[in-house]
Amino acid sequence: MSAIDTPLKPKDFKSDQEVRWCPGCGDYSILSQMQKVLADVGAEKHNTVFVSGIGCSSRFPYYMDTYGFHGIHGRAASIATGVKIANPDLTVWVITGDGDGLSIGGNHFIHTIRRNIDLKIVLFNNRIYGLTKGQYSPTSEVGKKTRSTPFGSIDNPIHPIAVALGVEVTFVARCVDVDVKNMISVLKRAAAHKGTAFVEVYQNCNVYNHMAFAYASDKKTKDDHVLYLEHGKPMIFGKERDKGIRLNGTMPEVVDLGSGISQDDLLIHDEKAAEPTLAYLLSRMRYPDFPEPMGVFRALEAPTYEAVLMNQIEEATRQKGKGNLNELFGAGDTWEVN
Amino acid sequence: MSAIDTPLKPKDFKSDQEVRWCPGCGDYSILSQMQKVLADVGAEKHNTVFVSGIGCSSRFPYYMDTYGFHGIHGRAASIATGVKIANPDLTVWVITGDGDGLSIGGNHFIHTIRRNIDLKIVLFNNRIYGLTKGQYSPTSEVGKKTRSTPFGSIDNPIHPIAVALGVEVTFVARCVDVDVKNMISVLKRAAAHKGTAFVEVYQNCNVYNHMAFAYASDKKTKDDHVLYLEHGKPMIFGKERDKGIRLNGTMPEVVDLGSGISQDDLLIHDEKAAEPTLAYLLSRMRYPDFPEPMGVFRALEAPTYEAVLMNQIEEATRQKGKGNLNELFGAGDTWEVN
Amino acid sequence: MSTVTSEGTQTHGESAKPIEAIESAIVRFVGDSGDGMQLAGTQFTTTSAVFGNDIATFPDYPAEIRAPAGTLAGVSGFQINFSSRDIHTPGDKVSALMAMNPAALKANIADLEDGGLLIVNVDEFSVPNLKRAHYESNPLDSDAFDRYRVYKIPITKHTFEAVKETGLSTKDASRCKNFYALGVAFWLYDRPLETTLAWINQKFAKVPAVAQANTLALKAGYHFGETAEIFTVRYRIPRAKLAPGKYRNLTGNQATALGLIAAARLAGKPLFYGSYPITPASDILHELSLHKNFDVRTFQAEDEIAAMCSVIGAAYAGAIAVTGTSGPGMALKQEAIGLAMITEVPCLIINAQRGGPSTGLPTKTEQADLWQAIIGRNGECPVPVLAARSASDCFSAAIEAIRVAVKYMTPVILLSDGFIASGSEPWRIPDAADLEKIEIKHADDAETFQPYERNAAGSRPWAIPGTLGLQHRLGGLEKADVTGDVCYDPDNHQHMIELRARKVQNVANDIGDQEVFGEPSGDLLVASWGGTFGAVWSAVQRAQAEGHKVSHMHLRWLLPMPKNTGAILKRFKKILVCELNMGQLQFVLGGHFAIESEGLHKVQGRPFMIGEIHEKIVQVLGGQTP
Amino acid sequence: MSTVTSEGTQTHGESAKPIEAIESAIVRFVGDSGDGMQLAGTQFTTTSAVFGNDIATFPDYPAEIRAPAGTLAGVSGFQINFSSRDIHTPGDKVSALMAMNPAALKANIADLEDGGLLIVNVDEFSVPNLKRAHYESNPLDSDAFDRYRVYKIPITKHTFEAVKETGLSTKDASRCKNFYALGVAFWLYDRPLETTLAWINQKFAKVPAVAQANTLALKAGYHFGETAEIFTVRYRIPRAKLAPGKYRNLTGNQATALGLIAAARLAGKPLFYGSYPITPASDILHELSLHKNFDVRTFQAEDEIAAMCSVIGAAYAGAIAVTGTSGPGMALKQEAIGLAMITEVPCLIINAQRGGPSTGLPTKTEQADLWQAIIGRNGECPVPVLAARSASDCFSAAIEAIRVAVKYMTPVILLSDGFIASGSEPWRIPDAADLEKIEIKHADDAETFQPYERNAAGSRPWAIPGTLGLQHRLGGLEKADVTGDVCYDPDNHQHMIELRARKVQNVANDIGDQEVFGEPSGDLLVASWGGTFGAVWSAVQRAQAEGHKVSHMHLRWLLPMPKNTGAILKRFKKILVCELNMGQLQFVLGGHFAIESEGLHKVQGRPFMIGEIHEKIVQVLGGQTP
Ligand SMILES: Cc1ncc(C[n+]2csc(CCOP(=O)(O)OP(=O)(O)O)c2C)c(N)n1
Ligand SMILES: Cc1ncc(C[n+]2csc(CCOP(=O)(O)OP(=O)(O)O)c2C)c(N)n1
Ligand code: SF4
Ligand code: SF4
Ligand SMILES: [Mg+2]
Ligand SMILES: [Mg+2]
Repeated sequence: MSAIDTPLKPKDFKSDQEVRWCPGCGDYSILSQMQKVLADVGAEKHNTVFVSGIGCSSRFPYYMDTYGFHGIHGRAASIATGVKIANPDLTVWVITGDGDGLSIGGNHFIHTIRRNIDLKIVLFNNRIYGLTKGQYSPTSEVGKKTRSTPFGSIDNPIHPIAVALGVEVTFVARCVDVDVKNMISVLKRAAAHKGTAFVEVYQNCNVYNHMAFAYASDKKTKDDHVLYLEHGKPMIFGKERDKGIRLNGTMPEVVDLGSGISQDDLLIHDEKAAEPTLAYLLSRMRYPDFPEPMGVFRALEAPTYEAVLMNQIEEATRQKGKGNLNELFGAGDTWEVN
Repeated sequence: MSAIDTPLKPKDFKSDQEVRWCPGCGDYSILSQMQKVLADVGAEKHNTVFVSGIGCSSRFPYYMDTYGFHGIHGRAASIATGVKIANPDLTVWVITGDGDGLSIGGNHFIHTIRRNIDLKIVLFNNRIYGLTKGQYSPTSEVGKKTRSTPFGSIDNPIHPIAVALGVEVTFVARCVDVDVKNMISVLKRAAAHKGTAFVEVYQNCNVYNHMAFAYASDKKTKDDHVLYLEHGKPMIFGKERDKGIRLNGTMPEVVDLGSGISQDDLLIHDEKAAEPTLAYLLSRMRYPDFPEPMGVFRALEAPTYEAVLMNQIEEATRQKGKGNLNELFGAGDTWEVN
Repeated sequence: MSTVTSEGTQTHGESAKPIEAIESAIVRFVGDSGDGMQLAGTQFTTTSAVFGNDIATFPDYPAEIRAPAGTLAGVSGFQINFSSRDIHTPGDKVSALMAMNPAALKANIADLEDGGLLIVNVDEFSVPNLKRAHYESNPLDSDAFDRYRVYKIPITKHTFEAVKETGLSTKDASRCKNFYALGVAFWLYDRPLETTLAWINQKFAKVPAVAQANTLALKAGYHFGETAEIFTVRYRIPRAKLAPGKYRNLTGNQATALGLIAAARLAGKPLFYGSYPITPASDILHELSLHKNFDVRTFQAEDEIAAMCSVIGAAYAGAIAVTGTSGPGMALKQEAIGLAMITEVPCLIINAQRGGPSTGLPTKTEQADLWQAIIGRNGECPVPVLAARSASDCFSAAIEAIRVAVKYMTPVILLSDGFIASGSEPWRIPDAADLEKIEIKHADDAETFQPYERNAAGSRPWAIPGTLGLQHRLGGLEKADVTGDVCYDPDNHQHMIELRARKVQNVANDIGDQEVFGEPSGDLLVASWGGTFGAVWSAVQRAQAEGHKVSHMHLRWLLPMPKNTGAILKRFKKILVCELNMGQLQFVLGGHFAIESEGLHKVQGRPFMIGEIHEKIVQVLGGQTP
Repeated sequence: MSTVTSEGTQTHGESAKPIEAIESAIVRFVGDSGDGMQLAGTQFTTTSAVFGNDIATFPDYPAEIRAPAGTLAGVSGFQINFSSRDIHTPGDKVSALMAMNPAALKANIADLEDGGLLIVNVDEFSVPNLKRAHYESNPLDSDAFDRYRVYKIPITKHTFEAVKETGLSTKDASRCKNFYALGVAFWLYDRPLETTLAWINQKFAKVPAVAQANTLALKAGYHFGETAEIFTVRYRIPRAKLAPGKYRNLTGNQATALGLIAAARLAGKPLFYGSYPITPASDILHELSLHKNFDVRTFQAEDEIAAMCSVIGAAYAGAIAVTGTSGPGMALKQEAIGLAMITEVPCLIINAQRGGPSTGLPTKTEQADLWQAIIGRNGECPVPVLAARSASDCFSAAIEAIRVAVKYMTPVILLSDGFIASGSEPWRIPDAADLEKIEIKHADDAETFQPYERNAAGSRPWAIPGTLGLQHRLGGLEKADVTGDVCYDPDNHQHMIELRARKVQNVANDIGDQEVFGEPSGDLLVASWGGTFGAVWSAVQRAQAEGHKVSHMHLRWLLPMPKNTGAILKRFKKILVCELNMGQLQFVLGGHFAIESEGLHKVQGRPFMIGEIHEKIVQVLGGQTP
């Protein structure tokens, strides 16, 4: 219990609860990587809180030996906001799904992000409602046949990263459940970010939407469909690293390297760009027309909500002194009755 | 009553209800322009519906002699969605405020837009909660002192057009309450659009946030702070039309025309660009660093939600025949009892 | 519960084993979530229904999609009560339990009647599986089950052997175990295989190997019963004497969906269904979205608030507008239901109740949203509320609800619950021509139109956008009588609140008198509502048969209640209110009629058993059988 | 209501006019929203309070920020009851009405007592203004007001003349009319000008011309009373015999805010207030956000759901966590309140009720959210509910609510209403040292900690993140007793529902016995709750004085009710429940105690008048005064 001196191992972050996802669910990998990352970054169990909504993904907190709160559908970010404001010293992670975070919880998602409160939001995007047994979600592609859309879905999907950029998120990244190395690096970066960090994880629901992200996870093909972002580096991809992304006006295009086109012609990734336009453009690169960017799209330092709030409190206390109840009660027009 | 043959005048769209906004409120101008636009585009009173939420702005439907629904706070877009699906022949306008549409109603805002259902959403942005007497709103600037933020607001504002682009809106435009000419042209374009049309109107709340948009409305200064967008035209602005916008990588910059820089160097506006990145970049151009774009940012044709839905119904009816209740009841495994 | 009839035993067909004719039996299939128990149960149900029994079923599955194999959390079950008599519940104690693994055994054994059949798949009683089920040692080796008739069958092994010739992978072969178990059950209760065989062939037409494997497994199970030396007897449940007609097995959610489609057709209107998925209501959405050729327009909204608001818009624009949800979603809809109520637009809100509070027990049944439905909104906001009493009753309840909504221009709340929403029962298929039209007359006269003028029923006109000259504005602010203009006048507010309340009370003119099952007065009136009908009715029948002066009042309408409800209550010495909550109807009866009553309150995520109600009746009556 | 005392008339100070000493008077300032009536009223209030009267006020303003000038929709009013006796309401009939335009006159004249003073600004009785007020002709020219003492003063003209020397624009000069009217009122009731003069100088320190103009207008009004020949008498209301101490005038919302800050301090905790603006609750947010130096952390959320959820998070993390709203916002919070209830985190939800249903009458008062508070959630979800009875009582109610929340680890709902939330009354300022500490002991022993272990009160430990070794998980699914692990066991569910219900009932151990004002038994018990206390109490006093055997029971706690409540009810022959709704408490009393009662139901967006309650009491008692 007083293990703060000896470094914690991934297994120290495992709770005593039975993990209850379907065998083969992508959630297992995310759980393992999270436990590893927390150990690696030296997180303290008692100062870490996982907050979630409702959905298969939202069972996550039960499996972590940290503080945890399994909320109601769509509201994880709001609960987490209260936790963080009440105690800014805590490290607060939000675990949500594409339905939880983007359908019913879409409003809290955008408002939490715009406030830049220091929460790490990890969205398990399986493009389906898992827990309610397979209805389409806001990230499901047009034409998808599900239990609620037997003739194919007719809603245009939402792209979580584009939405986050619509409210100018300060940290945004993406990874794939089975791509362990990339996920670990992304989660570590999110852990280190001060402000709202948003991570989209492509997650396989092998029961209701199996292989939805095969293009990005299948070892054989993924190199041609995924672009790993590296700050300051040109955007190169492909198994042979022979393809790249070039800017044409405000439009990206895929080019083959060689025969007149060199690395110097390619877009250079700049995760620190003050303007989020580049990140927005990257969020619009989608399979099959483009390789889908993985890694950190944007990482910008900016004041956090809770820091500015605590500043105001300190400042007010400095100016007026620590509140005195009798002064508060007796302020304004008063009169004496004898 | 049977006035469908004689063209309607703006005053025909005035209802018999007393208009109850504060004298001097920017809402009056929007009301007049709307009445004018409806007359100009030949709208039919009985086929037009105005739906709103709650707020000063949301009183709008009462003043229009069309069908109208004054809803509850934040939910106008959802009510309107039901109207449109139930009867796609109606022309449905949504009137909302920055609090109504972006704070409590933010989720419906983004989901309505992504569905591209044919609603015209007009958001009266006065950067304040008017009806509840002056709390800051999601569009209020950082540091704003209001009744709920006596020490200055600490939330980063939301930019409605950027949010709309985060969900890839098909039509988005902006205008200013007192700039009658531009407003009329923008509203007419919105009226003509098939799909979700989103119009942000800068609106003066002269009681709680007077002159919030003075830079963009004051005749003396506005030419330097406003950029009128014209499809296919270079982006020129300034009283003397001597300034322009040039692209530097993915970043816009203000340049002075002449001395080596000509119109050809400037960004050309393309409201029909399939990729919304240009529009996003324009949404990021903000006072005082940039002139703020007015007019149509983006106008793209795409299938509407209700059209695809009705197609599915027609297709199903074609394939299976118009539903027969007895067949429906008797489908599946049945057995006889005698 | 299953009793031997006077026919005694006899042999049947080519079977060499004696067949005992019994009146009814209750079979429960239990296994892991992945074991296909729901499917086995459904097949047994269909076969029994087609055979001609009366049936009632109760599926019971975990909140997790698939909890880890072999754990208690992952146990899934399906219970069928099939009978040659009228039955109204899936039954109390189980006659035969088919347990596919130790966890399933552990979670269900308490419900097996003494002397009942316990059939276990011994192959799964490995040490790790026993551990997963928190068994210290193998219970089959102990004397723990001596009071049952235990049959240990190596179902896994037999299944593998049976399907070997198909060349299926181990994983796929293993999936056929449920058909083997079903085959055993079919043999045991002398059921024909045809219905299931036909189903298999149709379902797996595209994967012949799977079709073949399931067929082989089913037959292997059946033949095992016949040839193995372990069963000494089998049972037959003769056909029931049901009302003649064509029947079909239907869950409450399916019945609701069909009722809605019928209601829209009877009204000559498109059906708009705006909803957000939630257990156990989602199946209404699923079912409706299949029937687009009935001009059904389903809208999966981003949340329940949007769903409810879209319903208001659709109702305003003239559709038959409906939403469905469960408790937490209902909470979210309440503000908008208030808007529907004050604007007086006709619509229907369905709440398939589940275990609460909060997320509670999402896949279990409960009746604890009654208060929420009748008085859970801000302001004076009465809304008619009714509850369906069984799966098939959802069909007529849905039509009745729509009828009231459009006649009285009001939102109506229809309550069902997890038990009847997901449970199924035979439905006598009506002839569409026999269903009464729903008359709708939209306002159309611009000269005389007033949005809040009232007719004799207290209802206002339904004037829909698109009608020439009838432009008007609705909204959530208080409105002036007749004109509907926004109005802050104090007396007008009181007047309008009273008018709206009176309108809801007027619904009592349409719903007829409250029925009492049994004598109109007596020692005890047992009151119930909703999906507990069958259990309460059966228990009261039993008590009546024993000579108790007890009657049963089942409330279909909770707001308003039939006009004679108070009078009925006063004619009995005692009142017992049975409900799957802590006394919500009981409280409401006290509030309305100032009566004292006793309550039977069960909140265990499960329906009532007939036995426990009967016991309570006897206890309230002094513990003695006359 | 104002009665001449035995002292008779006398002269006072330098005034030449006779002064009549009276016990109390009720003055109402009415005008256009832009006329500054709220300000005039507040100043009159402060002056009277400082002078030493007991006071009660009632501001009444339109839902529009500023409806068009001169219209009925734009009328704004402020009423003050000031007295030399104890008073508890702003009064029924008005003694003096100051009407700034025809619309204001029209909307308020019905409330003026016969023989009352009617002072009108004749300058505003132009033809267009009369038309805006829907007057066909000038009522001042008719004999319609013969039963009042009418004083027509050209207030606009006089004001312009008075402030001419300041050189203010016409628009600004016109804004001083309210101070002129206030001056007249001050003269009429013999009030000193000092308090208001000091206020003007402080408020307008940066705009001396405005300060000067308002000063001139105020004095001009005062002098007009003295010198003009039209008033023949003036009045004096002597000091009241109030409990000695320092006083301050406070609205219910301010009192609530101070109570919350005090409670957090008494608990040694930061105060978290997450809220979304809504009338009439917003002022709590406004007040709290001023006091950041008390470690008050206000969070203006994007909606009420986010507000409530942030409160849950903050409570979990160890803050004193509170949200405030009104009816429609309360509806939105209900799902999350269920989560707070099942996770058992301590927090407070304040509902300042307003007129409903739906948006209803948003700026008016009502008590129609009682049902919503006590039983309006999904599932079995009881939450302690109490209601403040007056503006200043909000202070102690807020502290008491927090005390219960943290002791019992439960959300608590505190009801106020528009009337007491925005109305003000004198508050005897307590000494902070006299307030009892709120003891909080967080769990800290990792060896023994169990998240759902219960203490004698039935409460579980509050273990907050950041505590070493106490990692645990909360959530909305049903949880196992003691450990809090997710648990679908049927018996555990029943057990937990019972434990949670019992815990809420245990609050009755802390709230003491229910008080009865008057004899403990008798012919009639008048029951009330919330902000109607003053009116009901005064009416019962009056009836008692007349010799009626009537007592008053005012319920502060609505859930649970004090243990003796049922016993009290049974000691009276009749029960009359007075409430600003259609009988919600009445229904609840029936539900709990199976008693019959009569109800006085007012839903007019206005508080009760003493007279109407008194009348009802007499009527229920048979119509005769003993
Ligand atoms: C208020 C409310 N509405 C609906 C539900 C039902 N529900 C539970 S989880 C879920 C969606 C889950 O999808 P997602 O967030 O993508 O999570 P996944 O299961 O796919 O991980 C829904 C609709 C609920 N629990 N509460
Ligand atoms: C559920 C609910 N929450 C809060 C309110 C209170 N409310 C009414 S209007 C409003 C904000 C208005 O701001 P905005 O939408 O910007 O409109 P404006 O008045 O500025 O035009 C709020 C918070 C409400 N009516 N309903
Ligand atoms: S349903 Fe899908 S997302 Fe849920 S646990 Fe199973 S595989 Fe994972
Ligand atoms: S408060 Fe502001 S927005 Fe509202 S009507 Fe007045 S000026 Fe317009
Ligand atoms: Mg999902
Ligand atoms: Mg606004």
